[in-house]
Amino acid sequence: MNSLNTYLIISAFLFSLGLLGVLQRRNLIGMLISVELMLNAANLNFMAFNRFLTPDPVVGQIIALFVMGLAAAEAAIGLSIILALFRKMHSINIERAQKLKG
Amino acid sequence: MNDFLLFLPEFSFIIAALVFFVFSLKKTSAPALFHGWALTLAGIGLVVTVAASHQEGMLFFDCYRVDLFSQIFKILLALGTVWVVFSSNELKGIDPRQHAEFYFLVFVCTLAMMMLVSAVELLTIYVSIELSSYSLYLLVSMRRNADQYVETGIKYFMIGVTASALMVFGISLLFGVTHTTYMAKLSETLPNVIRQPAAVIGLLLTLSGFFFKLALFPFHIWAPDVYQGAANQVTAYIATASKMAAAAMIIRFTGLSSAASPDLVKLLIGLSILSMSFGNLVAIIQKDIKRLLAYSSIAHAGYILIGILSMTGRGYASAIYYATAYLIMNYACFMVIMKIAGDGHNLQIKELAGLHKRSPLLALTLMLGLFGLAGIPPTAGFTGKFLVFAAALEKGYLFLVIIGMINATISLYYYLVVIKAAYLLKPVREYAAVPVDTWTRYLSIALIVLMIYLGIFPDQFVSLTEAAARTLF
Amino acid sequence: MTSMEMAGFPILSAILMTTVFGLLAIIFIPAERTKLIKQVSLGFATLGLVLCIWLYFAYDHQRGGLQFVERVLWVKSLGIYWFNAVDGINLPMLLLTAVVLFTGIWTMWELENRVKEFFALVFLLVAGVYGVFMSMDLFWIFVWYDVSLFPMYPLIAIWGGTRKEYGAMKLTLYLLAGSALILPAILYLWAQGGANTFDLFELQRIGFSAFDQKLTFVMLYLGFGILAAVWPFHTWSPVGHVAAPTAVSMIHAGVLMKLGAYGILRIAMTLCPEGTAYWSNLMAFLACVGIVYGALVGLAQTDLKYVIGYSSVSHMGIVGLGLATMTVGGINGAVFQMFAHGIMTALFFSSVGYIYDRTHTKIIPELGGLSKTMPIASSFFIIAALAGIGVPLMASFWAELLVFIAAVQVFPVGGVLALAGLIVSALFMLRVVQKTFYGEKNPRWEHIPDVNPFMAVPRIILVSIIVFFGLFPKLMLDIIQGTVIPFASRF
Amino acid sequence: MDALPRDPVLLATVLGTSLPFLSMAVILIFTRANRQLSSRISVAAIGCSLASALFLLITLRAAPGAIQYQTEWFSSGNFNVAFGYYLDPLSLLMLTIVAVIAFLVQVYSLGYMAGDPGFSRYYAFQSLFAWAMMNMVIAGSLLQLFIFWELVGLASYLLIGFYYEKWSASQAGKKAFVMTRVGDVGFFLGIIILVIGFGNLGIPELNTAGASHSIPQQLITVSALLILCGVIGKSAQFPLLTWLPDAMEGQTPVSALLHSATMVAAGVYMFSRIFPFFSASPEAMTAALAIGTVTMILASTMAMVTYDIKQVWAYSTISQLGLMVMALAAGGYFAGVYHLTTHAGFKALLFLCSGIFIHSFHTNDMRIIGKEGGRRLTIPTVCMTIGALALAGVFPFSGFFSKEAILGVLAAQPGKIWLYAGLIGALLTAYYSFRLIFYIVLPQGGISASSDSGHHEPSHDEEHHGYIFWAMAVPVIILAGLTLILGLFFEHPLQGFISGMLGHGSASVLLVQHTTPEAHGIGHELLLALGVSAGLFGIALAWFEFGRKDSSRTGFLSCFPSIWRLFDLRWFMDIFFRKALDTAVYAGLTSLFTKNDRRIIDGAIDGICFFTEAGGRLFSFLQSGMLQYNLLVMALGAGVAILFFLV
Repeated sequence: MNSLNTYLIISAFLFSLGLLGVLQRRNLIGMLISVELMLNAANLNFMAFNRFLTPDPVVGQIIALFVMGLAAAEAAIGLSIILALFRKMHSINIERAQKLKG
Repeated sequence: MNDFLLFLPEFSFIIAALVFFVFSLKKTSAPALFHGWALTLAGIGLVVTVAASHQEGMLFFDCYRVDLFSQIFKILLALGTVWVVFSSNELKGIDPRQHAEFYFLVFVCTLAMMMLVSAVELLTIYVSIELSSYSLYLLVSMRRNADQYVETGIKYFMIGVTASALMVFGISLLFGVTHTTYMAKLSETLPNVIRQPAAVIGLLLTLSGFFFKLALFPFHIWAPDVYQGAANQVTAYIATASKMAAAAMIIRFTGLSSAASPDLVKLLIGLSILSMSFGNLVAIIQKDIKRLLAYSSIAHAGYILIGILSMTGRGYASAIYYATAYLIMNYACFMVIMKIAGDGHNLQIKELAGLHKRSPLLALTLMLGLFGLAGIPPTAGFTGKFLVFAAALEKGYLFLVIIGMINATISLYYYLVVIKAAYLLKPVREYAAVPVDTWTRYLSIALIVLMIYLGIFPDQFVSLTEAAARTLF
Repeated sequence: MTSMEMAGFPILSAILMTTVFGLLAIIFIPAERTKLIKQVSLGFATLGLVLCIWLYFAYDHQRGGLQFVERVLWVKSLGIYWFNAVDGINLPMLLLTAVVLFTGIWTMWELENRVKEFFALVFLLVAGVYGVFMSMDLFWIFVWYDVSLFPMYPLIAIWGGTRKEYGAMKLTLYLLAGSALILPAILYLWAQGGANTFDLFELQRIGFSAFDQKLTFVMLYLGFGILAAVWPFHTWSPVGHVAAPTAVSMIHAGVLMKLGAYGILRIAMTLCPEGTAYWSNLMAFLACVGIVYGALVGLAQTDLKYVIGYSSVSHMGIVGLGLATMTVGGINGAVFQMFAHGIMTALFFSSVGYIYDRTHTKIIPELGGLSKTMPIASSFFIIAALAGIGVPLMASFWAELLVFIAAVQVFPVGGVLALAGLIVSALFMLRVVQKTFYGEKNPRWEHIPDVNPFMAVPRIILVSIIVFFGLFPKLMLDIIQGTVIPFASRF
Repeated sequence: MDALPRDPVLLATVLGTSLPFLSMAVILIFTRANRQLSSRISVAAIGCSLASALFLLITLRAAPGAIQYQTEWFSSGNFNVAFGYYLDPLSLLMLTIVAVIAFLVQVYSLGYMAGDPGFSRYYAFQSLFAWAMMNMVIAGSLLQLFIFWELVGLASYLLIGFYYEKWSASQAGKKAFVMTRVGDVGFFLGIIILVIGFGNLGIPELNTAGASHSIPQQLITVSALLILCGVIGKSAQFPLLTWLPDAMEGQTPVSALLHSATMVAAGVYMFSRIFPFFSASPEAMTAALAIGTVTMILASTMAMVTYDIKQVWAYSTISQLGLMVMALAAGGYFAGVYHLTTHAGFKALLFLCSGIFIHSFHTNDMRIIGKEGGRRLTIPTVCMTIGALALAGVFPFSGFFSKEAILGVLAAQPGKIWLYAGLIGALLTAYYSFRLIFYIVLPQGGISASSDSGHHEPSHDEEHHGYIFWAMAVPVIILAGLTLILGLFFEHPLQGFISGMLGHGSASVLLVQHTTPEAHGIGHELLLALGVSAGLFGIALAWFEFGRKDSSRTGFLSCFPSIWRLFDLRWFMDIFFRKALDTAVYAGLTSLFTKNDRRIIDGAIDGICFFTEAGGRLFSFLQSGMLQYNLLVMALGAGVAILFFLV
């Protein structure tokens, strides 16, 4: 029960969930959250690999921390852009925004 | 102290970024002043980078490698930044109150990319990519009073973060398979484990993050919208500087993992063919020049990849040469566009009508730039294509080269359409003559000379690139 | 070979530079001083002509082979050389180029619209042509080849006539599509040859496997063949010629089309003798079809320039046929035909250009009876037509004679078929002459003046060249075969 | 060339044969404006040529053998082209004929063409012709002969289409050029085959080789047959004979010079030039014999129905040429050449006479000329009668002797059919020529009253004494005189002269005795009687139908309208050719290829472009505006790549 594969499966599950969400959700916030899911899947991977495989115990954790930090920044930027969009479109439904094509 | 010298170029841009951070704090808007400052700082940055061009060494626990290769690309990045900053003297596309932020973000992004071309460790790469991407997200969404392009920012953001999520997941798998994040070690261990699915998936997802930066099919989808939707200067920046970084990164990555399986080569061949064909075909039907150039940039990503995928010293050298030529020619086109669309609107092809009367010099620059992109001698673009194809044929990829040439012919069509507009079409309404200040005149002459000189006398530069490519192994 | 070889004064580079400096000079002249621009252009063209004539006399055909060699290492890592030389094959071509440029510029003396750009582009184009003809390095040959092609687009699209934009786009894309086959072939040969030299003759010394030769030969043949208007890749030629302005038609049909045939001869046949032998039947077949087909289609045309365009297709077929025979006689004839046809077509287009500038039509039914109003102008066309029919004592007759002798020997059926084409070509040339110049005087053209002496000069030069080499073919053939005999001995 | 001054013969040859070219160049470039000067230059040049020709004839009459000059023109590989002169009795004789007639015609033209706007151009072309023709005659090699042969054709094209503003004229010129071109291509091919197979085009070499059978037989046959095509085209033999009557669009002197006396005879000349070579191939000879016969009969029938003077003489020229070809093909070398000589004289005479009529009556219709008092012009009337008698082969005119010689040769042939054909030909010839004579001399109901006080009269009077008239009359008289003496006094000298060439010339001697009339089956007297009676019977028939006081003046053919029509339409040959050309070439290949060019070949190109753009539109759907689709594309791309690796 406490083997590497469990974690990998979970993380893969998370990742696919996130990807699915990004592809399927029309709500920008929802998409943002799904992306966070994917990042966290990566984090889980790092931690798991770190715990089970590598001799040096730090690298994975550091990376995970970095990813978290960047994810936070990402969320902030994302939200600000979404906000700007909302001001113009009065909606955060991405289906409303498909002018550019071809 | 020596380490500090190694880091000097980046440091100069950190300074520049800080300066504009300070400017951005107080709410005064003085575009001319900012432009002056920005130009000076960027110029200093360029000088410093050139001065540091022959530095060599490792930094930050060997995460950060300074060698001829990285320095060449840093020079190119600085050059692109200087040019873009130079062309931002009338930054109509962006609210005057945000000019400080604009320059701030440009410098931060340049800094990030400079780190990117030197990074030889996955986490460093990841961080640098994210840093540059974030500033680009903001730059793109900065465009003012352009309601039809409002969706650009969010699209770029969403696609970008998804791509980076894929990449980081891939990195995690690579880490899991190879137990390391240093590319040097990675390249040693990867060939042994390349048969494991995890390794494959990891490698490909990581690459897809890079390809996203290079706008290679099928990770190109942000490019057309962003090129069209962003302010002209921002587009110019993305099209020139950020392309350089992406190319450098991919060259470095494949250069290290050159021992990878032939399947990888097959994949890259496929991608480059798709990229060239898709970009050129779709560009045919475009009306908006920036969007057209976006598609052409997708195609050119394919050409650069041809040089890379031959995975020989000559191949990487040709890719570097090609990237340089592309930077120059592409900037030449964008400079003309920014000049003509002084008020920062999006230029349609038909608006070029009668340009040869309104400003012969700009028309000539545009024509040479476009011919260069099309790969017509004696411009640098041709020599670049020639070198790239030569490298590919050295490995015997005849079919790939033929497809590349056919694509070049197709691309000539839409470039000719633009040139036709500039030289033949009678303007529907009388446009005013384009005001060309002295510096722009000098710059365009310099660009013309540069394009032709590099095309006719490539010898020194080619040997330089080859020296740079040698440092990769 | 050493990396550096300079036999005295680099006359060839000088010839090339006349065009480059001409281009620069024109760029620095203000656009409104059209008169000066024309004089300067004519001056530089004359300089080039003088140098080429000097070259013609200075070339020692007893010794044959490459002379006036200039060879400098250009790009170390790839083995690209700045390598110019003349031999019996490209000397006539250089002479032809100089003559056609000179007469072409003179013919365009009355141009008024965007003069500066026009002459600048013409010089750019001719720089490319000179370059291809004199360079012996694959890289440079290709560079100059493209340089000579892309100015056609603005030249036709800006100053052209009927459907100019369509014609310009079609011509440019079509011809550059040809180079999409040439460049890979060149690079392939380079790579197979050890990837360290683009020097034509070093590659020839290295030699290639039969497979490589077959592969690259067909690529090069098709690539260059498009420019040589090999059937069925000829359709750009009538359309382009119809659209192009006079001087451009002259240079294009007179010289540029020769680039294709020259490329086949110089690169494909030099580097791939086995490939040539393998594909020669195809070459001969396409050439024969082209000869007959061009003449027959020309029979149905109503536009003077279309007619000439198709006659060019037919005549270039003769060149192709000569090359396909791979015999001394055939190749002699082919090279001589390139020269003769170049001059002849230049004469054709210059006379048509004169008529078109005056009457603003080149539709044959609208013309007619021109001999009454402009006897001299029409006599030039008629002379060209007679040369085109292959009337003896005109340069092209000898060329055709040599080619047909070789062809009947090597490809009896095709040769006889092509000979039958001569009847058709006579029919359609005379038909055009009759419908255009004979018949009742046409009141519409009453007022039109005949060629004035000044504008007649270039035409007279062309006519006298045709007749001169018709009377004394030896003066050209000795030079040609001095090179062709060793060349053909390799097949 | 340094031999020039020391060798008078070479000097004369070069001068005589190149002066006309110079005169042409001078006229075209400098003196087009000045008509008198141009004509003087041209006449002077041809005069010199005549002088030199006579000089050569006299100096070389007793020369032991042929004299040959040659210098290398150029060489390509192992194929050497020589430029040279070959002076032997035959070429000298022909040279003289050409020079004489060309000179007379140019003098004649001084009057005939007086006041024509294109006067200078006319003389330039005349000189061009004279130059080309004389060079062709003395050409040393078959290739050189072909070159000038083509140039002669060019001159004929230019002269026929002289009044180019007249559509029919330019049409006729084009027709002449193209139809002869058809033959010439065959000739050309023959030459090429000789080059390939034999490698040498020198005329003496060919003749020796032919006589000594040192070339493979089938090569001789093939090349001979192909070269025969050239003869057919140039000498208007069946089936390429319809261009000659049309060529009458040219001025009468031109018809006299080119299209009766010299140019059309070039074919026959070439035949006799390489006679030994030809005779080495029986097949070729038989073919030639048949063609000649058919031509002769067909042409004479056509001549029986036309009312246009020049047409009549044109047809008769064709038939006489056919006769010569028959003679040569039957091995009658001397007979053929002899008839060529005499025919040149009297046919030129006939044309020039009719020229005078046409010039004064401005019509070609013999009936009108007769009505308007053609016979008042005594000199031409008399001379034309002389010419007609010669043509009909009546003693003692030149035609009689040559015809007899030919009949003799024909009689020597195995089958008698050829002889009978010849006799019929003679009969018809006499008939149609005197039909014409009677139409003019004895017009129906005398000369119409209108013309007595008609506007022509005064003009005739002043023309009778005018420079113009005499310019035209003198050559006619001279030719008439020639016609009288040429047969009476010159048969045997000529025979010795010409056959002599065959004797110590290259070819076999056995050909010589063929050429003497004694060498055939039936006795000479009987043949003589036959020939003369045929001629006389034809004249009598003509008299009975057109000469008698109360004759119908219609001719028996008018009783068979269908046959009349057949003859009148040249046995439908023209119609056939026209149809063939229209259907096979214009409607057939040309339109087919043109469609193919536009639709298929060019269409394919445009199609490619179209599909490329369509491909662009198609792919652009990948770039939909919907964010998720874009993301999906990206994700799928990555997925596919991964699958590519894993699978």
